[in-house]
Amino acid sequence: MAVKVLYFAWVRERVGKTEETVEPPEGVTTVGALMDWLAGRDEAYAHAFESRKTIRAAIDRTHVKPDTAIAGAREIAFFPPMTGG
Amino acid sequence: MAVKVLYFAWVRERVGKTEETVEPPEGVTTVGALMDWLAGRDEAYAHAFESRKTIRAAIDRTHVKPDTAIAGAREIAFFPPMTGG
Amino acid sequence: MTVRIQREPFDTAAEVAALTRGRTDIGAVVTFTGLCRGADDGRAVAAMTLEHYPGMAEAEIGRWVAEAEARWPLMGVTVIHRYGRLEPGDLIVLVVTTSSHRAAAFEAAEFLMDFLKTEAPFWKKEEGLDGTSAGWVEAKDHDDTAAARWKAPASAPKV
Amino acid sequence: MTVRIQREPFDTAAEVAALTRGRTDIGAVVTFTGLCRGADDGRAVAAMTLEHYPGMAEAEIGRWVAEAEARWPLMGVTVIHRYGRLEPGDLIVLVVTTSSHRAAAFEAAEFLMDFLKTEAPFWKKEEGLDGTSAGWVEAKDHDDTAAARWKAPASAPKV
Repeated sequence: MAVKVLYFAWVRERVGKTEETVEPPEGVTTVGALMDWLAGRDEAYAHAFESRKTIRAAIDRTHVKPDTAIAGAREIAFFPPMTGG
Repeated sequence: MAVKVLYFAWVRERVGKTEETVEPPEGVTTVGALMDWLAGRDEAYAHAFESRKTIRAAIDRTHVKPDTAIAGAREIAFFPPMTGG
Repeated sequence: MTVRIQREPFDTAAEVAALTRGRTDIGAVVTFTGLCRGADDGRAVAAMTLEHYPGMAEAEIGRWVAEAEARWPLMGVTVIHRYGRLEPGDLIVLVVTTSSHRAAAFEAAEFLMDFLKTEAPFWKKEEGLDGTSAGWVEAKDHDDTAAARWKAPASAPKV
Repeated sequence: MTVRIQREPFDTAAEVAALTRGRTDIGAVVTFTGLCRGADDGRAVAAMTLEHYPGMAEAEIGRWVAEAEARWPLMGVTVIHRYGRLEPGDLIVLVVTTSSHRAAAFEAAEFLMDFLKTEAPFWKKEEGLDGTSAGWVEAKDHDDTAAARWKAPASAPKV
């Protein structure tokens, strides 16, 4: 399944790109599993996802938890806790 | 003791004046006693002070309770509960 | 602190600018503006006249602003209350609070409004639509309840 | 409801006027304005850059405004959040709430600010005074605590 992945703030800086389309293997079915898979790609991703419990995710612009299924997602975003307002 | 008394809102309307100087007899030593004495002056005052528990008082521009002594007061005001803001 | 009792309208933006201009330590500004409404408890209101106790109104509001400044780390407070005849849509009251963070600014503004409603010597008389007087507005129990929440149990601000 | 994410400054007075003009049913207007401060936790800040998630920022804030409108009897809500590079004293965020009475306007504004702080996809990066980056601002526990108070135990507004 090809899916668009977006990165923001220090996740973006560590990964080194704002977005990309990735094709995780079939066994990667949840947001958390996708983070594990991304972290294994290279050192930059490993650094970006090293404190995985801190990173928040959104599917199609709605906050989701790590155990949320990614099936059907058009856009998955990873970012640090928000600091707006 | 001569003291200036002010009236506001419907207390003012019922008494028929905004302020006056009164000389209560010696036995009138508290705010509550002053209300009792004023209420006994004539029908207009009796009407103004008929629901005495509702009426608020201030001595020298500070809220006071009915049992507050009036000795030394320069200005005593009577008015309904406030409805500003 | 700025406390003004006036017949004239006020300019909220100018009052905020007066508190914040040239400063870089203020992170939060809360304003409360109270307006005259065209109906009260379902009764049409053509206008209202606000009577006040000159001298005491300023003093009483000043005491509550001082109390707010003691309770919360505020960087400036402005309170303006109008008197005289006001029509629906007219401004009645303004509270502006500033602080480095939002909680203090919000809480102090609410605190001041609760005591303006119940302790500041102002009285509203409404006119009905036919031009006759609809009488003096009665004090509301829920305003006393709102003010009472700041008294118990300690004087420390809520988190 | 008006929700805007923009680089440009905003005019609080114009936003309030847009919500209140010609209306006589609004009795209370609360505004919250957040400003960029020149110091954060004692560290000097020359500027900050606000990054956001375009599309999600509008959607997320819109969801919280809809939630506020469901919880309180509001007559209009405006939320504006800026992004890009901001210097101390610059405006960051505006929340305006209007209602017939003050409690709803105050509570809804606090509610919206608490969720803007913790749920809206914005991230602040600060620059130190020497022009070098001082890094990303960390989320604060007390902001999560502030947001959590609206979740328990019921969704009914406080009195």
